[in-house]
Amino acid sequence: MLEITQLVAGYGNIKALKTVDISVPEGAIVSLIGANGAGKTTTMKSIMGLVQPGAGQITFQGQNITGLAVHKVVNLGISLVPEGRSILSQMTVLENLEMGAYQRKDNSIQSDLEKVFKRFPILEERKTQLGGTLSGGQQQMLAIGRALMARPKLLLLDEPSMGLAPLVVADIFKVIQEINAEGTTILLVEQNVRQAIKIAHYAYVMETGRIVLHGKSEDIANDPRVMEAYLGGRKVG
Amino acid sequence: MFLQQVVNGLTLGSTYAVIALGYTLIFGVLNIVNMAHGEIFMIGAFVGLMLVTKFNIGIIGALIGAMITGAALGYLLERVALRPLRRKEVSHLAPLLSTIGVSIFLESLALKVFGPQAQSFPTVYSGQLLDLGVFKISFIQIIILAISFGLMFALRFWLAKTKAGKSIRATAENIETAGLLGVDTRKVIVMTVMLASGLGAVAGVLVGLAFNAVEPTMGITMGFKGLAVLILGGLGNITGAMVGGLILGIAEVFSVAYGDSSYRDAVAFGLIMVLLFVRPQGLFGSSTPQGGR
Amino acid sequence: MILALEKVSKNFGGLAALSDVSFSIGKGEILGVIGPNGAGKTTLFNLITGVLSPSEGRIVYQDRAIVGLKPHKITEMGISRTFQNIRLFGQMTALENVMVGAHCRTKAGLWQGLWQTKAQQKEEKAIRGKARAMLELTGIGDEVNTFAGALSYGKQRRLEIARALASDPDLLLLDEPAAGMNESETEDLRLLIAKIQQLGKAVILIEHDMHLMMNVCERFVVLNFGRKIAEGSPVSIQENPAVIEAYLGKEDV
Amino acid sequence: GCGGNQSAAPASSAAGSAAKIGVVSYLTGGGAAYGEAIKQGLELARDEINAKGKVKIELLFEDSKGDKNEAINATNKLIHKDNVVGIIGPTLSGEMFAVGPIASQAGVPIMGTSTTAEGITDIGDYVFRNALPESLAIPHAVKKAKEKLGLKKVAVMYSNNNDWAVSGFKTFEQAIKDNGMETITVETFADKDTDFSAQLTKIAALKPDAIMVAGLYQEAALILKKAREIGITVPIVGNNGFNSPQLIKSGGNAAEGVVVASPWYPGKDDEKVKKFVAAYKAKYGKEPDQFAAQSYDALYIMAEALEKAGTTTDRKKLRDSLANVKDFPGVTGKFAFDAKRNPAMDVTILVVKGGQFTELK
Amino acid sequence: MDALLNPYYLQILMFVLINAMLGISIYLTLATGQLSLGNAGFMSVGAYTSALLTLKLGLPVYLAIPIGGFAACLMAAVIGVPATRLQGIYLAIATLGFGEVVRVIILNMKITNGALGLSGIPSLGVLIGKQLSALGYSQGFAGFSLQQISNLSVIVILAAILTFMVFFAVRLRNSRIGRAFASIKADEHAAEVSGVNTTYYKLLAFFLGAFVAGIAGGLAAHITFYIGPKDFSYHRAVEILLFAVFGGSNVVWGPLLGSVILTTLPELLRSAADYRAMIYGGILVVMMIFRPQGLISEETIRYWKSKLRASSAANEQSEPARRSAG
Ligand SMILES: Nc1ncnc2c1ncn2[C@@H]1O[C@H](COP(=O)(O)OP(=O)(O)OP(=O)(O)O)[C@@H](O)[C@H]1O
Ligand SMILES: Nc1ncnc2c1ncn2[C@@H]1O[C@H](COP(=O)(O)OP(=O)(O)OP(=O)(O)O)[C@@H](O)[C@H]1O
Ligand SMILES: CC(C)C[C@H](N)C(=O)O
Ligand SMILES: [Mg+2]
Ligand SMILES: [Mg+2]
Repeated sequence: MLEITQLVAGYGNIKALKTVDISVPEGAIVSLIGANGAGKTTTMKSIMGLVQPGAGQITFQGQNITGLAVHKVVNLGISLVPEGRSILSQMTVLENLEMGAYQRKDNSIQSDLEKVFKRFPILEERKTQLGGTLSGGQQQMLAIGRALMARPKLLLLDEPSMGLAPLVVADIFKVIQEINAEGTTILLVEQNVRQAIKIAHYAYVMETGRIVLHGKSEDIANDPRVMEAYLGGRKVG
Repeated sequence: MFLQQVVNGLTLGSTYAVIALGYTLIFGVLNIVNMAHGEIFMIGAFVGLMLVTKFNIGIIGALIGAMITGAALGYLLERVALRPLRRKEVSHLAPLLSTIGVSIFLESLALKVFGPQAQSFPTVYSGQLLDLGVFKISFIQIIILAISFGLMFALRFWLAKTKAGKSIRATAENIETAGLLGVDTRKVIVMTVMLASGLGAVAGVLVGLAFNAVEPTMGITMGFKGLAVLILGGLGNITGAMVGGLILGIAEVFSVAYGDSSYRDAVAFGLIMVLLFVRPQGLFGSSTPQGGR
Repeated sequence: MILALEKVSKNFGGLAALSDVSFSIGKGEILGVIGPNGAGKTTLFNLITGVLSPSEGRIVYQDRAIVGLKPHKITEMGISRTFQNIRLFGQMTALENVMVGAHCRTKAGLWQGLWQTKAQQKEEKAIRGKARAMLELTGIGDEVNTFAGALSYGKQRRLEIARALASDPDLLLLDEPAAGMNESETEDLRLLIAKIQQLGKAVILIEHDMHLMMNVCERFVVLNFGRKIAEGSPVSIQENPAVIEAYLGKEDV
Repeated sequence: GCGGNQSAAPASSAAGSAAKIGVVSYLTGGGAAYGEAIKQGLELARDEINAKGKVKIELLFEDSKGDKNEAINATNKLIHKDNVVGIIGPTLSGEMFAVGPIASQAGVPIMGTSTTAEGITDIGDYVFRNALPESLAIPHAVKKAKEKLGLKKVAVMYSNNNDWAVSGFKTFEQAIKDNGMETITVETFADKDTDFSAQLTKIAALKPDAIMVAGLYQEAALILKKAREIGITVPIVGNNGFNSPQLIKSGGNAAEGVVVASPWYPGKDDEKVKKFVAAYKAKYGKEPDQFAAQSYDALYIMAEALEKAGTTTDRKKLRDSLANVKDFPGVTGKFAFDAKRNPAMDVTILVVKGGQFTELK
Repeated sequence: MDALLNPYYLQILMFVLINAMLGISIYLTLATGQLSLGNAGFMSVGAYTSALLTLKLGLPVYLAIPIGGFAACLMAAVIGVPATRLQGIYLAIATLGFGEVVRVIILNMKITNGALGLSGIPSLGVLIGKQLSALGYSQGFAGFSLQQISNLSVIVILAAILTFMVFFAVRLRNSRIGRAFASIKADEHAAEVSGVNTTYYKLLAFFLGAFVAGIAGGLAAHITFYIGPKDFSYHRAVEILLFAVFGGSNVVWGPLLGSVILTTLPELLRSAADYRAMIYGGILVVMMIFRPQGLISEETIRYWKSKLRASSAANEQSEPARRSAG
């Protein structure tokens, strides 16, 4: 569904991505893991068109989307839950969610809204509160809920569990699996490597702008290098 | 006399308000103060005037013509002086400078094309005074009042309730996030600048009608007042622009009527300063809620 | 005892973000504050550091009531913090960020800065060295001259800690420092906190990573809906049904 | 590189070469109609003088935009870069207060053609003017208005951010007192204002017999219109700024009945005047106003002084020769500088009738 | 040499120097991220105070000008405390309004002579000339005329003062206080919590800016013989802003260069007559398109520095994966 080939990108003269190849098959959950500064976020931003690639190609459902304007990428059915949340702080919770469905024209928006509220009841409670005054975790829920409102074909999640209470974290991973089961393909960046690998079908490991390892998630989980570098030597499970 | 002065104040104030609305709209989306707004307003006034005097087009046609010209100028402004600055990591002062550049350019262009003289609309259009006993009001004053209030309500509704309005607010707050939600931010920005400039040009015609004077420096004078209103009401706030405009108008008129006319401008700005010192975010502005997160 | 909160409440309009919260922390102690999202943890930090003032209650730091003092004053007295939503000086280098943190421990004025007096130069050299040390300590020693804004998320978190440490606090408040870090990075963080403790500093730690918390904290305060629902040792917290119900969940941690 | 390689060496020796006269004038901006009239008057005079061939004159125009700093720069450039022998201008008294000292210090004669405020020539020995000082004009106008229109209590308005209007206001006040009238209110406005309704509403409520206004034509025209619009019908007496045809053009009907004092009256039955008016009309397609007439005269005065001094470059000689100008027959009447380098001139009181300045009789 | 001694160029040079000081004054407040447009107002306070002190009390110029600077500071104290609560554009326009209020007050005061302004202010050049004459140099020396010498001395004095101001600004920037300024500019809230007394430093910056503007005002009064309220209007305030942004507001050199260019530009364009302002406006726009950060920026300086460093360190850096954590 999504093919990234030989992608190079960066900020000014800083090369954040040197060569990145990732393939996300339709219907799968693909996890991308790596240390701080490895370039995970940059990869996500390049897909969305927020960072202009220096070389390489990104195709989505066979269409070349390299360097396409952000809103057009969204229009094709890709949504990103950005790192650090990016809540519209001057808009209410409800408006934030409505903005999520900005490009949709169908009439099941209302029922999707209810679904989000059911998943995150606190959001319904705080419907009219300004986004900026939510607690950190509440904002994270809002960001995820908002992305769901777009009903994307491909959902990019950049550290969705960050800042969430343990109970909610467990929920989030469940939610991810649920929406995946409903047909949404998922590319997941997570520092909660254990969980991320557990729910993923495939995993990619990134180091300083390069993919150094990839494969079925079970294989990755048992790779000694991964265990050493990301799991503090302990096994997934 | 009191009522008459109130009417004078409201008229003056509503002209301030229509200008401030344009500033506010652009500030609302781009977080910049468009220093060329006053000059677009002035060009609008001249275009309206030319259409009426040189081409004998009626006043409605003149308003439409001014609006189209204003919108076109807005488009150019966005392309030339605003968009190039959005690409890079740019200080928030840069658009201030580039729009000042545009304003200087437009002012001297108008000077060249239209000459320095104040010109006025044929008296037919300024119309008769309606004598309502306690005060007199001209038709054009009524129109300006009506248009500014109408605009305020329309814009408020539009921004708060419509999808386009929400996309503007989202863009205003965070371009990147708005883009991620599928908003074509570039289009939204162009449209807003065009809308604000079109409105500004219409305001120019109305003010030219109301005060009988259209001249190349009117943009600066009125623009300066518009800026004052912009912060008096609270940046980016539509209601604020309206109320702020009226307050400034009334304050100026009353300082003449019941005080000393030579202190008029000091009273107006003194008032704004005092008000800001009490409420640093303006009358209707909101203070940012993210203190310690 | 270094800090004590006495019946502290904070309301936002109709919403009670904190109600009647009391607890204290001793010198050199590491206290964990946990609770569901929106429980009021960050608000607590905002109250302690003077960013917000409580609607009711007293906050006492080293025998002085600090409610109403300005944040910089409180920092000067020895409390410093990091932010949940990172707030660095993006256009300054990592080193400069940390040097700003040391601001309240230095005193060169206009005059000395102008003539670069001996004392001023000595002081500059000292804080430069200290800032480097802080960067080393937090594991980003090789980013000295990188702009803070160009660092990755995880490194920005460490830089925040380094900046907070630069003011020589006796009490350090960390708001979700491990967010965005993987397990081995979190492990580094654990070591870092341990080192900080060895320096004799008390730490209040907010974090949702229970693995880290249980390993690091000697004592916990648990908040839910702005109220303190439990307080005690890691073991007692882990077994407390109210805490399990509200926060931890049934699964093992 | 500040240009000027070619003009570097001033050919001071070449006898019979044109005398360079600098002009600092308000050519762009809100009061440019004055500057334009001045420029036209000067150009007409220059062409005539050069055609006669006794002295040749080259005019170097610099725009001051009505701004003091611009005027300073322009003056310095004319004096030091262009090496002019004398300067005509600037347009506004405020500008003269700024550049007069510079010219004086550099020893360059400078002559205002429109600077009517008090104290202009006190600046220094090199400062001249053929502009009729307001202290002469206004009292005449006030006196005549009182006599003809039977005024008792009047309201006064002036632009308080304009030096010359403030000075004009003071003269008005004195003249009102001297003529035994009462000032019932003083209202101010500012240059560039467009809304005068507050002041005029206030004045209307006080029911004065007349309003006396000191200001430039741009604001004056708007005041007239607004006053008539809200039903003030009493006569309005203006000062020097009102003398531009632009006032009638923009004021339209509202300008009817305006009274003003002027050293210039185009309808005067005089050969010289008729010739000038005809020539001006032929060249520019409109009647000359006071400012055109005075600048026209000014250049002739300069030319005569240059001729008498027998130099095209010696500034000191030009100054001394200027100071001795007497009985010069100009279009604004017989002209002479008094001891303080102010003009002694006749004054005509004009009233606007049928869209024309006509003599108030 | 002749051209250098030409009073026309010298006069422009004087304006350049004065404007450069104004550029520094706005830079000083901008260093804390405060956009204050009150400098024209502070300048007028300095100018009027100094002019009046010399005119009415006969105070010597070298005393009157610093007193003018302090008067501007006093003014800054009056509005500074409330003004430091204002953010961004609010501050900009409120201070612009402050300048307007000062102007109107000057316009209405007796002692300032209202719109007529003050003329006959003792000029620095003339004073120096007199001093020299008194010393017996009334014919000048070394082949220069008296006027040339006094003009040159004025330039030297202005340049010396400006140099000191620049020196001050540079040193300030590299000091602890400069860092505090920068942190406030970056994130005021985080700075406060990091232990920086933001109110104090914002006020300090405000004061310094006002002082420099006041001094510049005093000097301006004593080189132009005349001051009037119009000199300190809205236009002046905006012009000062242009200096800073055009040259780049992040380093002292920016406003300095900006004021030099923008003061000489209109003179260079004098021959373009009617199109002068159009060209000027156009240049501003084009400039911002190509260098939105201004001519000189902190980033440029650091960029070149790091570039130099990088090229020397390039060899060591070539091994991949050096920075991976884990
Ligand atoms: N705005 C920026 N300007 C310059 N460099 C940047 C910028 N953002 C990121 N970088 C650099 O690009 C590299 C990759 O950063 P990125 O944010 O993609 O990492 P990441 O894998 O998401 O890390 P983390 O887990 O910490 O979020 C890092 O070296 C970082 O310093
Ligand atoms: N300025 C504000 N206005 C209104 N409500 C606020 C404001 N600040 C915080 N709140 C509310 O107060 C409650 C406590 O927020 P706080 O940020 O302290 O939570 P938290 O415990 O830090 O949560 P998290 O773990 O998600 O960061 C939340 O419900 C939040 O929405
Ligand atoms: C053009 C004139 C109206 C100028 C005016 N007389 C003055 O001295 O300022
Ligand atoms: Mg990341
Ligand atoms: Mg929190």
